Amino acid sequence: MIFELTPEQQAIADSVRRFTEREYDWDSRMRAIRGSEGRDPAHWAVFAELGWLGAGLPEEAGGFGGSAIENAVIAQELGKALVNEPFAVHVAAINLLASSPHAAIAEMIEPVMMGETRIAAAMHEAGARGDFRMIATRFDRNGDGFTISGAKSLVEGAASADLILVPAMGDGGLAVFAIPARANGVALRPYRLLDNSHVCDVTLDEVAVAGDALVAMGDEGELAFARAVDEALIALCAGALGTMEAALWATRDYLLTRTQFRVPLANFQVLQHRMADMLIEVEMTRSLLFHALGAAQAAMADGGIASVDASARAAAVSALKAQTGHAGLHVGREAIQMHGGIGVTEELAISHHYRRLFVINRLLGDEAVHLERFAKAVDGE
Amino acid sequence: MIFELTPEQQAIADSVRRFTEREYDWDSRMRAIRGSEGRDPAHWAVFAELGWLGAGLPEEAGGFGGSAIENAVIAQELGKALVNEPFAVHVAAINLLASSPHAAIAEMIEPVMMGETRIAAAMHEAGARGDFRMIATRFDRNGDGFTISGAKSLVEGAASADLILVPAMGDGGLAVFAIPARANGVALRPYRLLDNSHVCDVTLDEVAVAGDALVAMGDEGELAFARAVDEALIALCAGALGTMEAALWATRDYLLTRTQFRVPLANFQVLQHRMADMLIEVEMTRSLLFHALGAAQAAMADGGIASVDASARAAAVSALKAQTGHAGLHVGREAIQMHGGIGVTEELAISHHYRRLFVINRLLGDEAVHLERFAKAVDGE
Amino acid sequence: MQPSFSDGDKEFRQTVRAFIADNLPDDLRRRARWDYHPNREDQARWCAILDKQGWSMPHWPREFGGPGWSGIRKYIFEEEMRRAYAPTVDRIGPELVAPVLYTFGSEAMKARFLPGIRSGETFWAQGFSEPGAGSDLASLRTRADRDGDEYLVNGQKTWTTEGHHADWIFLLVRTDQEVKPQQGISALLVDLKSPGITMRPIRTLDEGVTVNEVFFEDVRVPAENLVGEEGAGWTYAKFLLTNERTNSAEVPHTKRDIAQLRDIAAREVKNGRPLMEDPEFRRKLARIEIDTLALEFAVLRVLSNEHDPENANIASLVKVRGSELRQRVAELADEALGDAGLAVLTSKEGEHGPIAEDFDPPVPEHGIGISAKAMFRRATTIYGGANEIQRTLIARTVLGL
Amino acid sequence: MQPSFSDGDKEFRQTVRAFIADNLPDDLRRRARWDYHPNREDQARWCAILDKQGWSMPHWPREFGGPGWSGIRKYIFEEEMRRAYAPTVDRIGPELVAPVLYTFGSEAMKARFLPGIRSGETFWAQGFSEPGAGSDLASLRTRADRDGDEYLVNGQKTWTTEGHHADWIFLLVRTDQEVKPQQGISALLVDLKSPGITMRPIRTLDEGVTVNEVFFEDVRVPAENLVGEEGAGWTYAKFLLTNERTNSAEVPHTKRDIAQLRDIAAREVKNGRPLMEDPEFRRKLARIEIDTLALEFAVLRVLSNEHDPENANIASLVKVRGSELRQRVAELADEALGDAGLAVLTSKEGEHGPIAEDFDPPVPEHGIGISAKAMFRRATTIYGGANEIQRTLIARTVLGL
Repeated sequence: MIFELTPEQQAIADSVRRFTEREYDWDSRMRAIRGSEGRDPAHWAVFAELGWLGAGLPEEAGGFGGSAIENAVIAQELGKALVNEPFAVHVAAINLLASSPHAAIAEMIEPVMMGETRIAAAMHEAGARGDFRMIATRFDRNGDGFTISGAKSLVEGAASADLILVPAMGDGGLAVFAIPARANGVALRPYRLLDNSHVCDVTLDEVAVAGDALVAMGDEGELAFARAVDEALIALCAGALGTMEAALWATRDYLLTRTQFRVPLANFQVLQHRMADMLIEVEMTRSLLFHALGAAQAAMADGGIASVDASARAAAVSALKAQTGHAGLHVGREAIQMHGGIGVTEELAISHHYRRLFVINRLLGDEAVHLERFAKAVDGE
Repeated sequence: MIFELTPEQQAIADSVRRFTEREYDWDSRMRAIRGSEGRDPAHWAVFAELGWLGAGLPEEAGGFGGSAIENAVIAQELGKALVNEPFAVHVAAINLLASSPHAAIAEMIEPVMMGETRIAAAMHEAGARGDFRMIATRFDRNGDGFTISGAKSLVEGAASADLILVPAMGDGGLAVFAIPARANGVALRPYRLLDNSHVCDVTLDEVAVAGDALVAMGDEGELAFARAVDEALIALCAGALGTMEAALWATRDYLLTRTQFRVPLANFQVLQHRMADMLIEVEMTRSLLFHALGAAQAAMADGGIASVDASARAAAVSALKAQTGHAGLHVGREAIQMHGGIGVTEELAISHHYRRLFVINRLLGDEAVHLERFAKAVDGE
Repeated sequence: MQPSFSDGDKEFRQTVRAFIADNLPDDLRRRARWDYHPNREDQARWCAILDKQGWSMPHWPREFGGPGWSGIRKYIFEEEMRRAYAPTVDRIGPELVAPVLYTFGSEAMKARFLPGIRSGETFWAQGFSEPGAGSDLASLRTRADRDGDEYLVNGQKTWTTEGHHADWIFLLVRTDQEVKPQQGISALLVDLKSPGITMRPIRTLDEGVTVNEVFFEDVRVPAENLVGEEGAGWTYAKFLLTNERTNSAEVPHTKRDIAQLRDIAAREVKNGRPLMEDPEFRRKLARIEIDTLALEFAVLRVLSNEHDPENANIASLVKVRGSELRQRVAELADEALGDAGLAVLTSKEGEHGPIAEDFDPPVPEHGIGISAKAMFRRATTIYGGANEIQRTLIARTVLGL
Repeated sequence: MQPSFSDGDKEFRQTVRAFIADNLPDDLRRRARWDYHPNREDQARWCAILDKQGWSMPHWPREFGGPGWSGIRKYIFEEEMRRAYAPTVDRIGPELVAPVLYTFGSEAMKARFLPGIRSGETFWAQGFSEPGAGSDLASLRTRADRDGDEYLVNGQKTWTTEGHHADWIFLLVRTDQEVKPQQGISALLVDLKSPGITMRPIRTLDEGVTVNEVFFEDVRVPAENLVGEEGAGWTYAKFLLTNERTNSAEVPHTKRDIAQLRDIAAREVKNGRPLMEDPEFRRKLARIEIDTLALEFAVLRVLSNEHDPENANIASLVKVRGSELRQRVAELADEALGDAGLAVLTSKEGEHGPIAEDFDPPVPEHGIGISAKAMFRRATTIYGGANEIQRTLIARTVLGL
């Protein structure tokens, strides 16, 4: 077992950290999140230019030869600096494209990796309360093409996307479609989340697409969707781990500098023990990230086809997400509490850490959803 | 609202405390629990003599004019000293007798109060995992009498009882019978629980009883059983409250006297805060005991007939039991942990406090059972 | 022992309930429904209505215009107010400043300031905390130097609740630099319209504003605005903070939040059925309701015998439990909302205030205000003496550790 | 990064599994199934079988007869042992005393004592704690005074694990009363058959015996039994305790307990269905399994690179989490048993030991030993350095507080 990064992986981590240090300091961040969509478009161009958008994709799929590990490395560093870009959604999207058996879809990978085509993935169904397995959106065949109707929620990046990837159920089982964001029948309702990410509710009212909009269907659709969900969850959780680490060490530094009744807060035993508990939660999350990365590697080695590996990956990823949700709330709350009043202000990063972790707990299934998915996967249901 | 004891109630508390201080010190207790059945028969005679066995019964029912409050006062003091006598079971039994519309049953109250007749109540059904609402034991009419078959578990005091009160289902709904412990078809399997109480599994194999063994049936049976359960639960929880208080203050005293690294344990902030949390749990339990006593008074004022009051009592008592189970485990565990090694020995009371609280959590329904019963009662289901 | 409401108390509750039903204006009730911080106009209007009835200041002694209710009846009154979604009456003036004034202030001071508080016309802020001195008041540095008939005030306060709405501020200042830190502190009443005062709102994590920084630069305050004696400010502050702790642990507010949570759970759907029927949700709700019942009876124990020192001990416990409970209720309500619980809901950018009539929020009507509340409740375990301070206090005073 | 077992490790696991299947006697497996503290005879028999294979001392260096496995393979070996219900090999001698002997002991000492440990013939106890000095070793008072070629030992030790089964004790004593407390401590090897030693078993809350008090009254110990140098006992003790902490956090044992818990849940019935299908139970089980996975991977991170000081930091975390997890598993197993989980199960009054063939317990076969385990696990967060001590250590060494 090797838990160290390879030199190549370390180089990616370093390049992300250089970006966050030089171009995403706190003031730049606040400027970016107060802009429209909460982002500066120049940042995504940097992501593309530095190769991060294809770093987690195998070469045979058109990527730069990486895997979930590279995505996790990037996401974790982005999470430390609270970078407000839909990287986990990108991971979902590019994995859906890469799972497609159709050439027309595979051709989209390169422009997406280059940042030329913007793509969103509608992984949440309206009314499903984060349980991505409940898909009520329907498709019908319509000559050579399809008609799709339904409602998706929390679609990050939809407002600036060229294409939205949409899972839907119909004759033939689960299918995923690449739908132009400005197609007739697509309505976007934008709003902002507590962590300042910008999302849309996406309503699809008999949206007609051609046959080549089909990404995958049936067993292929199931596998593609499962892979995209799991890979996105890993990136999401790696980002949360980065955010937890940032909150933990910022709190540590605060305790060392701040005094009360003329004693440094760091000397209070109660705070020491609670910091130890926060650290334990962080390290347990990191351990489950490693475990999930191993499972994702094993599943990918089989091309994601062997259902036993996909099931093991589902168990490992749900273990990670359940822990991340739980740990994130704990660490976020404690970081605020130990900061006292200053912790609840908009001005300090601490409340932003908490809000990000609060949102992540609910994205793509909360602790309860993943405890149940874990139990099912473990018992082979 | 008055939360203070009346002078009469205070006198009862004082008399129990005198007993526990003079006749139930730690060495006497250890002698008693190592005897057969874990008890010294002389103690029950004291209970009868001092009037405790009828203290919680209204005068019109043949008691000394009290209510659940008097039983709670007695149970709490007994709990502080870990008195190993089936007082809560007695409360269930005497309430069942007092709820009976039949003269033959009412006549038993006096000898029971006098300690002359020993009576057990089989409130747990084998296999029901503490959920007293699940009654699989059956009765059939048999001429003027009845035949009863089934299996009860955790029947405290059964081995020395003259009569066992047995709830059973049959034509006519829920009924309760007073069955001679040595009747044909009654088989007792005695064993000891973690808290040193002695119980029996009671198997009833077509046990035939005469018609006058019927305590109550149908709506009367339901009301009698509900009243007995709730009154017994109040006594059980009041006892647990006493035990928690004993564990809390013993731990406080230990922290004040014991030093580590030349500093009294009491100075460690972490232990101070954890002690504060234990105290909060104790006080919340006490508050819910008051609340349940108010509800029991209201229900009794209606003779236990108004179902709205019985339902309010069920909600209040289940709130109390859920909190008691939860708080008891918390306080018991923390008391052991703060004592360190000595806390896990058989020699010190601390581990006995924990074991008693561990057992009480599971008697007559654990936290999960009572959360659900509370929710149902609140929503009027 | 009679651990339930007396018949008299039950009748009192009906009287209060009927009065609110007859007198609470509909527009006030509607705005309070969303539970943002009530605006000053609503608070003032309702306070004036209550004042006519003699009920605006339940905690005041009869001689200053209080109704003379028992602790239990004050609790019932507060519960009925919350239950009916009446706007809260401002707290700083009525519950914190006024008791100091009528206990330690001069007759002139009482006559000048108490009527405005009672009628809801004058709003107060408190100026205690300073940057770098959160719960540690003895180290405060804002100074007031005597200059003839005036004090010259210089310094900075922070965490000044509702300062941006207030007319006056109750200010702790250092009037003597020579003596021991605690002895050099005095209490001044300062008109917030005085030249030299700058109020800077602090945006909190719910994107709203309730607290402020206040800067004092050569602010002139008439010497007659000194409360009681110079150097006794520490005593008055401790008296004031004691009043802050012996409140109701916000149980009436929590009970109302639970009613709102139940309403959400009845409307939201999970797996095709009302969320209210989901066993795990019901278990969480039951646990919260039970903890609230326990807290309520702990509060009632204190209130039934307000002057028993043993009960005062319980008061320090209920602050800890009450503040944590408020967070749990708000979070479960947010969870109950599902995806909509993640949305930020602001009427205008960066501040939630009165919501415009034509505002079309991305969350259902029953979810308005919930996510902001879930965020803002993180502060309940911090303000009014952080729970860490409370636990240490419990260990010392109740447990003798 | 390659965060999963290598192919070589997977093959190793199969080899170990096959060996155990072929060599573990049935009667040993059956007794270990109940998970009471294994008896010495069973431990010795199994240790001898392993010794023939060269596997009895996985943690020892190759030169003293260890197999030379990597940290990961030692973990796999332990996991397979637990999985197969093999009796544990005694720990005190092999894992605590022996490393001190082969690191600091003389050649004669190694030759004399190591073979008996390796083969399972000699059992050891450790004499560290004293009444009044739990985790605070520097204050120990048991003294050894030099008297010619001997030391004269007087004093008292407590919490001596398995002392009633042991032949020898590794004893920390004070040999110099003059110097600083930590410098006056030495380590002696003492034959427990020596005159003047009294062993008093301490009954624990599970009604079993694993720990003892040991009294020393003028016990004569040959001077050659001094380990290393006089006055260096504090160093050896710290070395020994470090070894105690860098173990596997008992993950293999916990995983076996979870398998047992799953077996119980499959057999027990709730509301007419297997308990395993109860949603709340499954949620609790899932949470425990996830926490165990996390802990396992934290342990594997340490073991994959045993000499990285950053990993040593993680070791202090896994002790805390591992000990708490063991309690949770044991309690959930007891809860799963229902009423039977409350029964005390003793073969003879007051001590559980080997269970008689004709014993008819009041609990089902799959529940034997469960309630005793649920009780005894309360000790896991206390022994080996209480979790309070561990958390302070984490705060200092890892967090720099």
